[in-house]
Amino acid sequence: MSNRLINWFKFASPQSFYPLAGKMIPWFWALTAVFGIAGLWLSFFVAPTDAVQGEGYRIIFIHVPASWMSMFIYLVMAAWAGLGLALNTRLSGMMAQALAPTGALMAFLSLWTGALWGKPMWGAWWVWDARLTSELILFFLYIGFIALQAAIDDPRRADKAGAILALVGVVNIPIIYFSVKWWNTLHQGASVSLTKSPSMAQTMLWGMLLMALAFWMYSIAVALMRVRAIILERETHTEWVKELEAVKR
Amino acid sequence: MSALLAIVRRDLLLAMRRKSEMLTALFFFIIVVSLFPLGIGPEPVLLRKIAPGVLWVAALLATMLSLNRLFAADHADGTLEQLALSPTPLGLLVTGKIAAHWLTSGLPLVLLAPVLGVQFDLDASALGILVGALLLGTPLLSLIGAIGAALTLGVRGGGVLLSLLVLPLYVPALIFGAGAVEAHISGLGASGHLSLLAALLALAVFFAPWATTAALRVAME
Amino acid sequence: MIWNSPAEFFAMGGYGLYVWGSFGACVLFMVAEPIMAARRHKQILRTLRRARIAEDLDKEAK
Amino acid sequence: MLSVTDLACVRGERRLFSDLAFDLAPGEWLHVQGENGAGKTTLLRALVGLSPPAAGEIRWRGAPIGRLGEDYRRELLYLGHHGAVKEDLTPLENLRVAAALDGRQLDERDTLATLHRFGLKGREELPVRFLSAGQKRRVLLARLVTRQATLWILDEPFTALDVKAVDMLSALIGEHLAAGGMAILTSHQTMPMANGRAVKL
Repeated sequence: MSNRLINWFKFASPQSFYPLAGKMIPWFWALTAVFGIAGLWLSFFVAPTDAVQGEGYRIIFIHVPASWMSMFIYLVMAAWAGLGLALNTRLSGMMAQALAPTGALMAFLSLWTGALWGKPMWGAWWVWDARLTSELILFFLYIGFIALQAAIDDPRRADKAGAILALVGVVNIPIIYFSVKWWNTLHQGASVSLTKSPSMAQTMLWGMLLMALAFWMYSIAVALMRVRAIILERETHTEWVKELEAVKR
Repeated sequence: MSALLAIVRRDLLLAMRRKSEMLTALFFFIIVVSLFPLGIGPEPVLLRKIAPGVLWVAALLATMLSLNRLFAADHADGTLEQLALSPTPLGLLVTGKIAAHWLTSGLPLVLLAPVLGVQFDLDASALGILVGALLLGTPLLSLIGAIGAALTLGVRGGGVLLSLLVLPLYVPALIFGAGAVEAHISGLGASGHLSLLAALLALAVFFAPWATTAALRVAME
Repeated sequence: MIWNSPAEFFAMGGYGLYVWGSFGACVLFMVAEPIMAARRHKQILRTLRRARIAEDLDKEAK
Repeated sequence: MLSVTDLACVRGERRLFSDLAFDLAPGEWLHVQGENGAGKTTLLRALVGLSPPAAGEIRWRGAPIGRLGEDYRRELLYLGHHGAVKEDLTPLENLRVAAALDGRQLDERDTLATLHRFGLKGREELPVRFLSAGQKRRVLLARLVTRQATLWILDEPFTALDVKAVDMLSALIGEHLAAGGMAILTSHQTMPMANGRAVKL
């Protein structure tokens, strides 16, 4: 084993990651605030009214970032899970477990905002639009992952089982997305799409990008917070946890 | 290869000794399908339209019923450990078990489908497509379901959890399977749907036993 | 500035319910989630502290 | 033949044992002792390769068992707590199916002789679920003869057996060792066989 690899493993040990994550969290919150405020300013005070959808289109400034994050987090989660399966590192499983609720929240927000956009635009809270339907199935996949991990008592087994499920999910997501799209065109589903309709002005794009960055930073911050709790829960019996300042007090 | 045949033969023999379990799932399929006209009404046009979807959803649910037992019995009496410790690769034995599952739970659905399709006023050519789609699709259900069955092996509330894990993964099979019949009825031709189903099946035959084996090893640790 | 009055801003051109419903839910959940994560962290720290005190008491008793 | 070095096993977050080391040569057997929950079964499961150990190495004929895979499993027979017999099949079918899964065919005559030796005469065609606990155990133990493995790893092989069966199993293990086989077993009884060593967990 090369020297560099050992360093990597040291960094990936829960013991050294716990304080590191603690130091990183405030920075990610600060970035979330900066990008969030800039993004909200652009999306509410700079971006002009849309010719077709009026002010209603402003929902895309959170709908699109939430959808992006829900998919991206699943990929990251599966990557951590696969890493854990391949290298047997303890931290990987914890990271995957910490990311899942945030990913589920993003999928839920995407569905919620999609429904609130759909009511005035399509006249219905729910339309079997290809994107919304795929998002719904993605939400189910997250719930399945969380439920499976919650049902297994042994954390090591939970990690491995979750990892296999996440990897199976990753293979399936493109297939599901493609099949839903195919099904949607066959049934002539909703023709007005939430993301395509506004003639994308430069400012709108920037607003969306900034909001996506804010969501991204938020996800990292909150996942790090959760992983810190998970690390302590799982390493309760180790010496380093007993020697933590916060525990000694 | 002889070991693969041996496990298929063993599981078929066990299924024959416990016919009631197999028949329960089959009758569940028949009853669910027969309930739909009672709930929706007997107009032939409407029934023809919902037939593929109803038959497919009922097939998914009937498969779920039998999936629970795919590995659970072997796990409980310790024979699964013996399979894992046999000189034959576990992946091969798992493939055999999945094949036996299809023969005992998938194939009977395929054979029954035309009879039930008649209840929904489907014509002969549509029935042919239905059988073809189920023939390609039900092995897919067994393969994907096996992963879920292995993951939830010995887990609290495994049965409900299994449906939660597996049903979302069944979406493509449902869409292409039911879509094939619909496309045929509406005159679009079912070949596209059927070839996509076949492609999915090829992919699943390659990956699913492997993932199932990995999940079983995790469950036995 | 594209808004003439706060009232106009909150009405969102008649889409107020939908726009604020979306952003409101977003803010609500994104505030609640970190709070829940922080509470989970505090909870486990409290448990660990108690375990430590119990250990100390055991030592004193001996 | 079998050599174990620095072995450590954990269950959950608890360390069961560590720095365990022993060697086993042909004709030798090992008695694994320990209280309930000491990790006897965990050790056996690590030895057969079902649950990987937390640390340490297990080698068979000089090679790590993880790399040997099928070559190791071919020479190995593990009988655990469970019945590992199918209740719906007859003793004869059980033995035949188990052999077929290992990729082998059983001679009808030998199989029947084995079942008779284990006192199952007249019950060859009866589904196992109609047999008593001791008789079920004997069906499983009959695999010791039909499987023809070099290394036997047996978890509590004497449970549910009557005095006669205990004597017969001891004799069987003795024969196996005399023929150059090896055995590792857990048991609460004292064992009357030669060449034995004990490992205490």
